[in-house]
Amino acid sequence: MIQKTIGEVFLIIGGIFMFLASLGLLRMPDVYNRMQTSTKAVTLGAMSSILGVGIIHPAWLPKCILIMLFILFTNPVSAHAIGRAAYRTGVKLWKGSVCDKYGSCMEDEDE
Amino acid sequence: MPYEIYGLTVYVYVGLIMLGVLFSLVRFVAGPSAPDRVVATDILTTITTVVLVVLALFFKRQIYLDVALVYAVLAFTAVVAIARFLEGGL
Amino acid sequence: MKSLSRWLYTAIIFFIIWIALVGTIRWDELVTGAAVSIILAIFTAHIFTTEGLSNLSPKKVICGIIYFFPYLIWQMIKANLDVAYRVIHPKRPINPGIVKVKTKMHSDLAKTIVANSITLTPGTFTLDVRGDEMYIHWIDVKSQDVEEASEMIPGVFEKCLMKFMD
Amino acid sequence: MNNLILFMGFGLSLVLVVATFVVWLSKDLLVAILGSAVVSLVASIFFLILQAPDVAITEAAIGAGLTTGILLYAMKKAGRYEDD
Repeated sequence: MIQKTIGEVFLIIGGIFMFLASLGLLRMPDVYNRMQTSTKAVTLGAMSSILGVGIIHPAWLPKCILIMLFILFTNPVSAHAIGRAAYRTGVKLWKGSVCDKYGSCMEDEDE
Repeated sequence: MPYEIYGLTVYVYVGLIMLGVLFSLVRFVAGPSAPDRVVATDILTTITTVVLVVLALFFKRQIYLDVALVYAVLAFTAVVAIARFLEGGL
Repeated sequence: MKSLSRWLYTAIIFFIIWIALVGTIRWDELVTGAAVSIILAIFTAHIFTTEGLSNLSPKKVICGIIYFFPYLIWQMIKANLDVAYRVIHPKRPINPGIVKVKTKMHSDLAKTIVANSITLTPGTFTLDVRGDEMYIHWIDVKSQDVEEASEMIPGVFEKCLMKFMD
Repeated sequence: MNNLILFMGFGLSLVLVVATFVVWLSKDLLVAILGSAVVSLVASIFFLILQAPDVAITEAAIGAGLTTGILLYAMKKAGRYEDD
């Protein structure tokens, strides 16, 4: 019983973080800020939910941990790939941005 | 009955996930540039993996976890392939 | 010698993944897994790793699991509370920008770990890595100076990683 | 619990329909490929709800991995934007 309660708490935490990730996707002004909020929150939300399922059914825990590790390793890599692709296709930073050190580096490469 | 009722928690949880899917869908339709849509697809992919795991919980069958595992690996390659294409490296 | 070490390392990693995927330990499955992972390792070792067996030394593995992993999880929880604050706040308190930092790590594996950890921790995410320079999008820029930013963003993890890597 | 799965089915079928409309109406073929990836992702969940995990695995593998790769390859040969 107590074990199911702990699992449900993990599930709810994961659900809230995934909801916040999508809210950030909707509210933030440019691609980079969207990626900031959504990648982090969705990674922890997904891991927390899957851990909750693993706690409710302890026999499934090894496979759940494997899925969690896959998500933990692959999500930052895909975020990094999308971010670099966005910069190279010429998506501008938000107008309130403070500095952009990456642009000069790209110009050096072109010459 | 192949599944078991866990009370209010599961209803709240599914509601939150469905709102998340809906917001990502809005960003997918409205996104001004292609990278926005790729980000939305990435988020939808991760949420789909979680939904597959939670469906395994609802139906109480361990074989459903394998679908989530296959999905987690392959959808990642799809997103990275599209990102590499946008970058011009593919 | 180097190539043998790389091949063995790849085969061991594939074999561990096989066991985790199959889930049961029976001798026929173990033999099949060993055969498959050895054959796959022959073809993929040269793109899978450059370091070889030295990545698998007990010190690195044990320190990584006991020392670095809980720290990473704790940083992720902090990052998510930060994200929650920024998303829910009606005025969107953001101050973004791309900064350049330098990392002290040398091997590719350590650089990958640092870059991925930066992506998962509060307010930063890695756009590109070139040599020992990293370009980082920071949601709340506190310093544009390279040295100071290097101390604030990757320095946190490097202090932790330096003790058992490189 | 049946109600719950029904509710989930309604929400996901909305996603399916909207993604199909995006594929149909978009002039940018890359967006159409992304839309087809989303369609296959939701179809995989539907096969799981209909209790066919083997079909769901096949849909996940072919829809997410293979189709995207082949369509990207074709798009590289054919050009990204559709002419009117």
